Amino acid sequence: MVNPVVIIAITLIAAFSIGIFQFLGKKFVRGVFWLTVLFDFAAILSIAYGFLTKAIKNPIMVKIGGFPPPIGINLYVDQLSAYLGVVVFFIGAMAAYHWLSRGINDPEPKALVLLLLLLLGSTGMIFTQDFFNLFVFIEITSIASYGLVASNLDSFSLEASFKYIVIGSISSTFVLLGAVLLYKFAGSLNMADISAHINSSMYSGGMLIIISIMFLFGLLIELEVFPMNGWALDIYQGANPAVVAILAGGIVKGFYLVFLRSANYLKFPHLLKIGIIFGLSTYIVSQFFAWKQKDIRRLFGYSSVGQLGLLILAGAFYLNGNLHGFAKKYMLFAIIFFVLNHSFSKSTLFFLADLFGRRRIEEWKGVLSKNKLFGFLFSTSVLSMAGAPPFLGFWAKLFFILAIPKEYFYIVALVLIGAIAEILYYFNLYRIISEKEDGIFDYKGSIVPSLFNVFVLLGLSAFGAYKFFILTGLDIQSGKFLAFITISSVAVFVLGVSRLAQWILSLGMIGALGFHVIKNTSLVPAFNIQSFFVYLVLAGAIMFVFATYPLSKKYSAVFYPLFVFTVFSMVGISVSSNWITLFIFWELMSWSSYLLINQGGKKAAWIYLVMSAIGGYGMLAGIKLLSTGPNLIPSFSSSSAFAVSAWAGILIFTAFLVKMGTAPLHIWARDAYGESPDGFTPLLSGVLSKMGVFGGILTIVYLLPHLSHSDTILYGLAWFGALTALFMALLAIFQEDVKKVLAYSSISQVGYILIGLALATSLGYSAALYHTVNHLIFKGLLFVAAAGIIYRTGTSYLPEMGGLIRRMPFTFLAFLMGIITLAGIPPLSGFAGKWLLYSALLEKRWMFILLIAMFASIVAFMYCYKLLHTIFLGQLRDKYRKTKELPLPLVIVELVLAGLTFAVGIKPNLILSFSEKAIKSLGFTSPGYAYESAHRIVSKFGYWNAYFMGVFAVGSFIIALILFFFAKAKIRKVGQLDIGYSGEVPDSPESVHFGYDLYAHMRRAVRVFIYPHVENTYKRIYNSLMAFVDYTRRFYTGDLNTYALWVVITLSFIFYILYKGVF
Amino acid sequence: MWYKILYAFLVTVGGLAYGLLLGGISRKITARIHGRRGPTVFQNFIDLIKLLRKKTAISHGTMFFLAPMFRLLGGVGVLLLVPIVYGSSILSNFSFGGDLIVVLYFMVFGCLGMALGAADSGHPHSALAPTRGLAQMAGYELPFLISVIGLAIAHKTVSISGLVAAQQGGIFHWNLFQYPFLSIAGLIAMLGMYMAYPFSVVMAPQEIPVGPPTEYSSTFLSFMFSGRSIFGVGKYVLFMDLFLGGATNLVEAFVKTFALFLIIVFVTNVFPRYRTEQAVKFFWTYPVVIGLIDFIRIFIK
Amino acid sequence: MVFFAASLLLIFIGLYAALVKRNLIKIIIGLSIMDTGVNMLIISLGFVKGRTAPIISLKELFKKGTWLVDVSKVVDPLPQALVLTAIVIGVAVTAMALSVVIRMYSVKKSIEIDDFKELKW
Amino acid sequence: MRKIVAIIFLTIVGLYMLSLFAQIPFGKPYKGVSEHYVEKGIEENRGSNLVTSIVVNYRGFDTLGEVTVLFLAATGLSFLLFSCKCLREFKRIRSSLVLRTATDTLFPLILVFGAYIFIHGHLTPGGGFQGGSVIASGVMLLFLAYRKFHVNHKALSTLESLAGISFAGIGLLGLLYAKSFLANSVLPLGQWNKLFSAGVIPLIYIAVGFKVGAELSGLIADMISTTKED
Repeated sequence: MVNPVVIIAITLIAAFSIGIFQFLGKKFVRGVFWLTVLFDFAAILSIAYGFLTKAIKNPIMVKIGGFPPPIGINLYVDQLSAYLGVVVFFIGAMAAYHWLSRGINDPEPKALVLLLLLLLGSTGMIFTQDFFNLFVFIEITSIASYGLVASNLDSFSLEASFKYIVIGSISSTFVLLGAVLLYKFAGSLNMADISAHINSSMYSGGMLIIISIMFLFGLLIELEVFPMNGWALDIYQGANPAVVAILAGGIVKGFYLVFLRSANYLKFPHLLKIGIIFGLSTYIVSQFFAWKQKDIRRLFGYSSVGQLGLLILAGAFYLNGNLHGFAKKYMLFAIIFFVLNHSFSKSTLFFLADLFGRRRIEEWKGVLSKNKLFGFLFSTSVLSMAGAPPFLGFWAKLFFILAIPKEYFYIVALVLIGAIAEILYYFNLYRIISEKEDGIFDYKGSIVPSLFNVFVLLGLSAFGAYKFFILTGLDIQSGKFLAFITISSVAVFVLGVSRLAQWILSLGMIGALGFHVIKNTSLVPAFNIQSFFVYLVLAGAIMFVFATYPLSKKYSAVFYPLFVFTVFSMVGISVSSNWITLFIFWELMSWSSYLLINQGGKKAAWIYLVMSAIGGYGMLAGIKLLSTGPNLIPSFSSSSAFAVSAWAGILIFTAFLVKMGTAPLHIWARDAYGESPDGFTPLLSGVLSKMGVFGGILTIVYLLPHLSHSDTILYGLAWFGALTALFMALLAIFQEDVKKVLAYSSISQVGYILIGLALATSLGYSAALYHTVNHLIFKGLLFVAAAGIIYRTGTSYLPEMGGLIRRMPFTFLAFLMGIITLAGIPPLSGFAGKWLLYSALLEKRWMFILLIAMFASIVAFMYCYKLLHTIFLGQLRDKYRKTKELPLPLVIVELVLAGLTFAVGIKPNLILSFSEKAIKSLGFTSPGYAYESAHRIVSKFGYWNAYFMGVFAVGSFIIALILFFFAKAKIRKVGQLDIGYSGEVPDSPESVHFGYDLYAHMRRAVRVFIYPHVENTYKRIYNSLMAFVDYTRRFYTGDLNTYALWVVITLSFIFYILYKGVF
Repeated sequence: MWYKILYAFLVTVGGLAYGLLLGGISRKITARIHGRRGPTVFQNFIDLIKLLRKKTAISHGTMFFLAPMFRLLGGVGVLLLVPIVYGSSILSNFSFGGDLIVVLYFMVFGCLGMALGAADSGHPHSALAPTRGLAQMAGYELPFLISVIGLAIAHKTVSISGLVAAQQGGIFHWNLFQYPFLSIAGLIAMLGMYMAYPFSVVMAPQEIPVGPPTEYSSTFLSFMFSGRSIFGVGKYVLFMDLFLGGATNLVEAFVKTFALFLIIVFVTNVFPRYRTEQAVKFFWTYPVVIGLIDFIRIFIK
Repeated sequence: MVFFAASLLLIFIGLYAALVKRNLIKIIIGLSIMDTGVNMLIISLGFVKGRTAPIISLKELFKKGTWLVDVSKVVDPLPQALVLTAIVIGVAVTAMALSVVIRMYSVKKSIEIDDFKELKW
Repeated sequence: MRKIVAIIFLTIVGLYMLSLFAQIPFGKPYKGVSEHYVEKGIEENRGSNLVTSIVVNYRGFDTLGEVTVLFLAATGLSFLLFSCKCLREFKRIRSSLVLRTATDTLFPLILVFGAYIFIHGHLTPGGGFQGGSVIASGVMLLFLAYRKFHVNHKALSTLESLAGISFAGIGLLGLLYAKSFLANSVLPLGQWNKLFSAGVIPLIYIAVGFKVGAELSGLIADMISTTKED
């Protein structure tokens, strides 16, 4: 351990000595600079390491001048300041490296001196325990930043610097006044001494409160809180990003620590109020104002300011929020993780912004694909900033939400809304960046600092996850599983040198996990609802991953890793034992699938992400409502111990409804299904949407019985399901893209499953579970076939196809069986699901829902026929005459699935025997139906013999065939164009192929219903919010006088709310 | 069991004959209304035999080839899944195989097969007809489902035999009188189901030469022809079971189905034709409103 | 009390300049005035009526026979020490601000705020 | 409009602050750490000037920071104005004979006076900062009087650095000898009211004097002409 004061002294001596070394040449100066920074970093690291390993138990107290604290100045280094010091020096070193690699404008030695003194100032600021000394160090920091901010010497940076000088001077005037008045009040300048002189009753006197307000207000200005942060945004926009990276990544955090520490020493009683008002408003306002940003640096600036607001909020709660035990600990870790996350990812983002150099967001188009490393760094930072698991930002947010007391639920809600807004603009940016565009990508400078930063960030993320699972005492199994997921997908990425290797690895990993699950009962103890879904996920995944190989050539190298990640996180969802682990894996699934979809349609992926975020954070808010008392993490079973408001259930259910694509939360589905990579869509439709079903079952079984109005909620859900089933089927009819038809069909089918769930009877669950598996089979089949067809024909536009039966007979056979299953026509497997569902609905007497559900299935025939006809029947185009049958893996998967539909159709027990066990594990005694004989299934209303139907259908088909041949017809095959068409033989296939807008007549009948009301409503909301934000962000006029005026207005506002002595 | 198969075969043959006869009668009545002599009532038999005797068939592909089988299978299936005579273990055919829901979905089987086969020919009109048919189906199924669901809930069963059993005990136990509005909705839906005027846009003999069968000839056509006839009979029986109290013997069954047949014939000859969307809109308004009266009555009971 | 009020007035005059003046130099002057006000305020906080400056050059200020100074005869030295620091810091800030303004003038040939509103929204 | 709003809100803030100062008694005796400074100042430091004792010894760390701030300002200024052509447009005009003659006479006196002030910082009013400023004013006089006068930046910079290093170095010596940074135990305290007394305080103030003098002269030089030196 090094005496902290030595750090300051050595840095000072080095800074002074540069004045001499500059005559010896730049190299010497740089040498001195780097030696000093390295020394400082090592020194602080040794202190921090001491704290971390508990080698240093008490905070370090350093007397200066040999006098005991109230007389002399002293340094006080505790755990937090040591850690923060490490961060500051790390970021500082990285920024210096970055700046040097970009080239510092002359005179370079002076700039290095400024940098050194900036780091020195912030270190002193967080180490000192004397109010006036604090002021001095604040001034050192500020003046160094003034100079550095102006370092570009263009009009932007000079303007920013001048604004900073003026506002900073006002701020330091208040700090100075506050410090001196505190001396006058308490007779001392030492923080601890003053704290000993103060008790909270003195705040009623009026003197102390005004003094404290003045002092803390000075610091608040530096913390960039809402009405007075225009200058800060201008710095983020205008100044040199290297400098901004230090400011945002290190210095501001120093101010933050100082603010909290001062408030703590002053025993300031209104910290919570201040924190909520300013922290929350800063957070929300900046997250929304960032929407309309065109300048990438200012966008990052808004994000930084927002994060700072969140930090202030968290800090206020930590110190003054009456938190106890776990909550306090959680909040502390939330703060630490927020700080670390923001420091490392935001500084990386600023570095990258500087390296590329373009300001306008449009100019960033296609950056991701042009330079892979750059893209990786950018993506990681953005993901962590936006709070995507398993990165650090996610754990910070989770800790924060868990720690907030329940009576402040509105804060949870607002913070989550802000988080959604954050995702919205960050990933709008990401959307633009990840778009494909040709061109040369060049940047000036070194990428090493960003690499270092991201490396540290990744390490910290792992640490954050570790800490989260240890601290919350969640089942460690889940934590280990999370590690397993991450490692295995990274392994797929690293070891997969070619797509083939990646494919084999993915297959192997999924297969291995499946083998493990079957062999090892620790993950899945007995067959229950969870193992039902584990098997579902793994079986689906292995089939779909098998089918992807032929398609994978055009996918990027992250396709298979992300695929594995998504699959495994779905397994994680299925095995999770409490709501929080469920949420964690849920978010993992959402984000990884977002990245996968983003390989295809960018805008679609963005909408998917935003909707997922709405769902996911809704779920988190619901979980928050569930948790009470000391037990902060509600497990599934413990949630029954108390009554909670209906909102908890509704909010949690939102997440599942989004994934199920239930109207009106379905707007992501069409494009996300339609434009995601073809290899991924089967998984998205077949398995991923079923996770919503799983969550729905959990909610309905474990949670809903304890909520008020649970019957109303269930009935409402059933209505949502029914209307989704109907309207999505209607919309599917008029799509002209094969995957979009199937997309609407998917969510329509999942609507049926939702009805089954909402019934909450054992027959309902039977129907839901059966249909879940069955939908996986046939929709997987259809999407795999569609993928193959798109692969062969190069188009997904239905009117372009036609007549492909002649080229792809096997695919047609499988597709036909899939369609028959989808339409629910006996004897294939689709009918059983319909029969079970209708029986369940009849049993419950939900007549209207039954009517709508049945009617929706009639409507479904229309798109079923449309798919078959436009793809396979009609006239084959000339350009497809040489098209081959689909690649072998695809055909294998198709035929296996087709075989399954037939087998299950004749013998539904193949699925029902599993679903029965699953239903029994939910506490039901019977599946709701009975076997009268081996194959005859009876419900209260009706009966049905699948085996007979199958045999009957096949048997009479064969008889008919025999009869047909018996008639001795001689069959002559004729050419494709040899048709009796208006007395003429047509000369080209295109002219007689009927493939476009098949249901024009139907459209005229249902025009009102298929108008995109919901989508337009979303658009309208989004646009009006945008317009509102665009108008209100003019608040930041750019006028220095106005900025200063807002400072004064804010001060009077704070005085007004906290002190009633004058007005 | 085996004797059931034999009986089933007999029922199929009988159904075919009855269906062909009804077709002939319909043509005759229409001709008389038009003031023509018209073909003999046995014309359909003659046609069938003629078609069966033709030796060469033209095929456009696999689906084209299989479609007639599908069609025939669909027709036979529906006929055999519906109990013709209440209480008769023989003439209830294969109704143990499934309840009303099964029948409803099996009804689509044949239509789907025909539509696919026709479309495989590459003739644009033969695809046009199924799309119209499906659209119209979405139209008439709504009132039909209203009446089916209403009856099922009211009688607490979806087994067709169960529904018939519930109507036993005199004419006023028929659903036609117990739930008149449901029955009216169902019968209007039946008009659509038979694709007769005013809902005949599906076949549209004038514009698109008789729809899907255009490209078919000889044996293919004979299969489709017989499938269609059997299917028609099956549906008459179904409607009889649903609304007219079923039948306790074959004569009653003949009478009741013939009555239903007459309704259709007369309506057909009186009204002009709707366009597709007009038909759909019609089905979604009047019969639905009528059906809902009873539907809600059952719902709130 | 008058000293307090006067120094406060100075502070607010300086603030007013920062809030209202459109000329960069005038704003800097305002900041300087504000600094001066703060410094005066600090000094007047340390003043005690009827006492001498904290420079002990006379033997009679000591308590008898010791090196201990009689506290009741000397004004508070700490605010004066603080002011010393504050003044220097004020000078430094002013120097910084002026150099930035010089640069700004060289970029746009203007020292009016209206020409420096590019960064906004 | 802006003026009215500004005045309104400034009045509000002002009223609050006035209400605070109304509660603070003016000219009343103090308590707290200052009592210690006054009472034990001589005993512990032997410097007559209590303010200097505080500035250099009790709160020497502040002063180190203060020196840093000034250094920072000088560095920042030369960083910002280094390549600025903006100042070269202004021609220095030839000064009058009176000024030049007076400068010739006064400059040595000013230097001596400045040196006196910082050397006697622990005994009389004034100290390193004051002395340094006085010296810088002499340099400014030279600038005013002689059109072609310019300072040797290299020398100034070296001086400045050496002075700063010695300040911090004395602090480190304290850490070495007395286990406390900036502790006044390296040199004997000596006699009260003598030049060679008060331990390292005069040394520090001399260093500060040189540093401030050099820095302020450098500032003036930077502001007046920013021509590159070569």
